[in-house]
Amino acid sequence: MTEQVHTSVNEPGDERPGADPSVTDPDLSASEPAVPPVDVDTVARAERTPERELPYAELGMKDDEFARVVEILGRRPTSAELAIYSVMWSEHCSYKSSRVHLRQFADKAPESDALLVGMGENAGVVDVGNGWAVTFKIESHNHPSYVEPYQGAATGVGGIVRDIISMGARPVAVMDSLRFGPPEAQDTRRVLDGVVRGVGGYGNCLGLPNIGGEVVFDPCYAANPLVNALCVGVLRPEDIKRAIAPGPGNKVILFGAGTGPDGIGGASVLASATFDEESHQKRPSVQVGDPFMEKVVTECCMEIFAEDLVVGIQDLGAAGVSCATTELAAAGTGGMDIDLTLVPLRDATLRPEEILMSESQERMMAVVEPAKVERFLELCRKWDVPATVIGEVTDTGRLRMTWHGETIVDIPPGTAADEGPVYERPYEPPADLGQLQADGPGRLPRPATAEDLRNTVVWLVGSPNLADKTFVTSQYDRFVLGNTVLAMPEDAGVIRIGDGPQGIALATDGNGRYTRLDPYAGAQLALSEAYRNVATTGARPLAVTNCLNFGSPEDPGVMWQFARAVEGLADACQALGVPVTGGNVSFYNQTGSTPINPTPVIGVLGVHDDVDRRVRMSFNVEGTTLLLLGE
Amino acid sequence: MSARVGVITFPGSLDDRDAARAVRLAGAEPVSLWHAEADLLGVDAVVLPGGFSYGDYLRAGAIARFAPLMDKLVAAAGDGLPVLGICNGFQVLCESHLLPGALTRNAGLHFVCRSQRLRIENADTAWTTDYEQGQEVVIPIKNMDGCYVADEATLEELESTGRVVARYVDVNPNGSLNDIAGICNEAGNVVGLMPHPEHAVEILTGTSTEGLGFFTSVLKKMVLS
Amino acid sequence: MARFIVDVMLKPEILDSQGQAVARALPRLGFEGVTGVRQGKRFEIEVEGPADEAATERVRKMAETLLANPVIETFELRAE
Amino acid sequence: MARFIVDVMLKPEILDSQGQAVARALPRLGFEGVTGVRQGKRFEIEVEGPADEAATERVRKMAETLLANPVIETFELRAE
Ligand SMILES: Nc1ncnc2c1ncn2[C@@H]1O[C@H](COP(=O)(O)OP(=O)(O)O)[C@@H](O)[C@H]1O
Repeated sequence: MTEQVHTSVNEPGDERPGADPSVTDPDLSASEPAVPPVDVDTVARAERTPERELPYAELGMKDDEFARVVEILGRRPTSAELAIYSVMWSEHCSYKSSRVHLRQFADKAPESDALLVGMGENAGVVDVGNGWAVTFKIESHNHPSYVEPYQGAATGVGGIVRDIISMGARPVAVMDSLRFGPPEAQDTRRVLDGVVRGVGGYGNCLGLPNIGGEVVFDPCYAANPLVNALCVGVLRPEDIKRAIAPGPGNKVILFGAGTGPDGIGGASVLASATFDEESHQKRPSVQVGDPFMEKVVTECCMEIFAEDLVVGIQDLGAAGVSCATTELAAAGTGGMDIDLTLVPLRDATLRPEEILMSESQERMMAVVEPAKVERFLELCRKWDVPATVIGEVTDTGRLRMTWHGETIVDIPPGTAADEGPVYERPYEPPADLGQLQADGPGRLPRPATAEDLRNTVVWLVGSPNLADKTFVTSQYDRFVLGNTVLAMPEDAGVIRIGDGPQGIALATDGNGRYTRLDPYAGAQLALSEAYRNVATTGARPLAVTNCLNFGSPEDPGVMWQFARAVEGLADACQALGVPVTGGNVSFYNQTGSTPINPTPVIGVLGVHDDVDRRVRMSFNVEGTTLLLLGE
Repeated sequence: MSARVGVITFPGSLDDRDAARAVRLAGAEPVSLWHAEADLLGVDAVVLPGGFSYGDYLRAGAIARFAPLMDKLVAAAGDGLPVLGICNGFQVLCESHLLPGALTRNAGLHFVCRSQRLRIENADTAWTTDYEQGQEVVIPIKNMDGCYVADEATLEELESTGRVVARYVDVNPNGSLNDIAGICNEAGNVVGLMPHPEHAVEILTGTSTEGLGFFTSVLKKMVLS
Repeated sequence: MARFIVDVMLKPEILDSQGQAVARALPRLGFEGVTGVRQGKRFEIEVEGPADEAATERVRKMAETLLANPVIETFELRAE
Repeated sequence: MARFIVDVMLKPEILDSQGQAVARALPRLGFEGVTGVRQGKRFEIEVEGPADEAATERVRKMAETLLANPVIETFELRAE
């Protein structure tokens, strides 16, 4: 789902903080001979061994955050609990640096009759009339796409599509907004080729038309490309699903792909800290996608929704089982019992901490009434989708997890899901801002002659950012599903909904250079460009999603850019009367201490009452009058 | 009673609903067929739609061809049932040896999605009678493994017996031998086509409506027989 | 448990666009003197029971019917 | 002329979706008892000159930089 800023702890080989050979649980291996003697950190042991040190710092947790966990639990956490808190309180799950600013989107949200689900859920939902609703969201997968471009981009698409499914919608289109380093750089070739093949490989195989996006080249993205993927889905307003686990006795079902050691670079520090075992010291931090599995999971979900078989559903994203269980439980009756031993594994040697942190793709978690479980599993069998009941909802107010009968997690789920730390990070304008702003276009030489002018035009037309994007768009299927009314080379994508005549238009835009010069105005410009692109197809703009790509929030200059951009966007949304329905924040986009240009990418959704009346970009009627609107 | 045209859904089929829409727009009743049910439900013709059945893992079409329904289809095709395989459907037909040759990775090694000009080379098959011999049409193509290959003897036979149904014009998007976009079996009832006629059936969503002819052709054939 | 390797290669007369792309890329990366590259697939198959005649026969059948497409490919099978 | 084989396989911890799809399909095709399938790539490389140390080194370099993606794959190289 979202990206993981991997704390690099790939080689913890020689130092194992906290390894305590004196502590063993001899009874476990005896009672379960089929299982290799597993040295598990249980709740009971945590109570017995308060002094045991845990590698929380390696997992990216600060001293005071760890102290809060101890305070919440009244004891030290088990290593499994630490896995949960560290990932749930990480920047990208808890939004701890951005939260205080993002509130403006809600505080300044304009009145909207169309808004059915606002910010905070997997994706926002808007009513588009005629009994149809639409859900859409954009998300980043930047860092993984630099490490392994094909898989990073592919799993970025896969993650956002699952977000849309988990709202109860059928995904109907995707878009991708991409930023790369200079085209002539050797590494750009690797990254661009892999990313585009990955976006296409996954989206094409899922059967979702790609109806637009961007490709921008700038040196600031050379070692930090941006891969932002958008998905839009369609549903009936009454069929909206939520990530909640209500009703004690309801079953918790994990379905989709098996759980493997994907993206658990961070978790291996726990495994190796707690258990002295070599095989756990090197885990891949790349996630690998299986679009075919996602396709059958999608179709399976559609049939499950059609028969109304779930009371709650959540996709498994960056924080995997940790995130799904804590969020479902926190938003439901409040309690859940999970037997982690029942999680189907692709690698039988996985530790419980690793299972909790695994980012394996194409997995979903559903909450199902007992009477409907059999039918649910039957539909999964029809689509060859593995599905397993791994626990049930309780009214204990605790999330409890067991491993071979031992309790290894016992926490109030809300403390992990909703009560993460909130930072008011200091911010101030970057030191070089004044200088940058002073360096206006007035100082540039003007073309003096016709020849100069011609050269300038030719240079512009030939520049990578304006050049033809067919190399990219020809690798994406824009026809599948048969509802694509406008796609490349148009400025906005338009698709028909249901059997028509209504439809929706979507555009994404962003300009890091403007935003670097003036984050407030830059964010507004991105919004108004997307807004215009949607409006010029003849659509009525209705709602906004955004992906905020920035450097490190610990850098006051970056934090200032972020704060100003959010303020600008929130003010502009208010002025234009379109609410922000969701989005994603991606921090730590930087090379060394040099951040990327602040790059908010804004997506705007509009409605067409009759797609037959869409307006194309081309002049296709002879003798029409040309008018220039605006200043 | 209108003609009933089956559209098979395999796990990973993508254009099945589009094929059904095209069948409907052509005036027939689409009947969805599930790969795992060995029953053709008495349909008058069958479309194997595009997509990535089983993710195109191993080889495009390689796993789908073992579906229980495929045994039935192979038998029925032998008895003259009109069958159209589009893209992945074409790949499945080759893998199940209903059509000769094979479809391999595009010569450019990239997925290719474009509006493609074709020439109808054989307007006598079950699926092409509504076209003129030599007529050029523009319909979308979108595939990863669309490069048609066969040994020389097979190519020679296809060419000399008029079994090349459609050929790419202007650009060969995937390196297919002899610019082949589609072929048929000896009897002309089984046609495999790389481009997607079902995406050229409505002005609103396609670049033309020139794909509709494939679906109307088969209806005529059924009315006549 | 027995372990088999099945190597599947395109027949020599079939255009190997992937192998050719690799061959073309090599000089650009500074690798000269490569006269040919062919790309195929390799399968590692694990089956229950011993690696006897019967198991080999079963894997051969698998290779013939599923792993390789005899129209364009050949395969080689060996126990490991 | 020297001939080398480079076998490229996904690292064991990386999801092999193709191999898994094949493994899942086999029982349906009547092949029971298969406990694992992994699918990788096989390259046949022909280079000028003898199959000596230097040639091997060059092919190894090729495998590292082009044929295999070290982030998710491992390779094995041998002369033939
Ligand atoms: N990454 C991408 N994914 C999908 N479509 C894209 C992508 N990049 C560009 N496009 C599409 O290609 C067309 C041309 O893009 P671009 O040259 O950026 O147009 P403009 O400068 O008018 O925004 C547009 O229709 C755009 O949506």
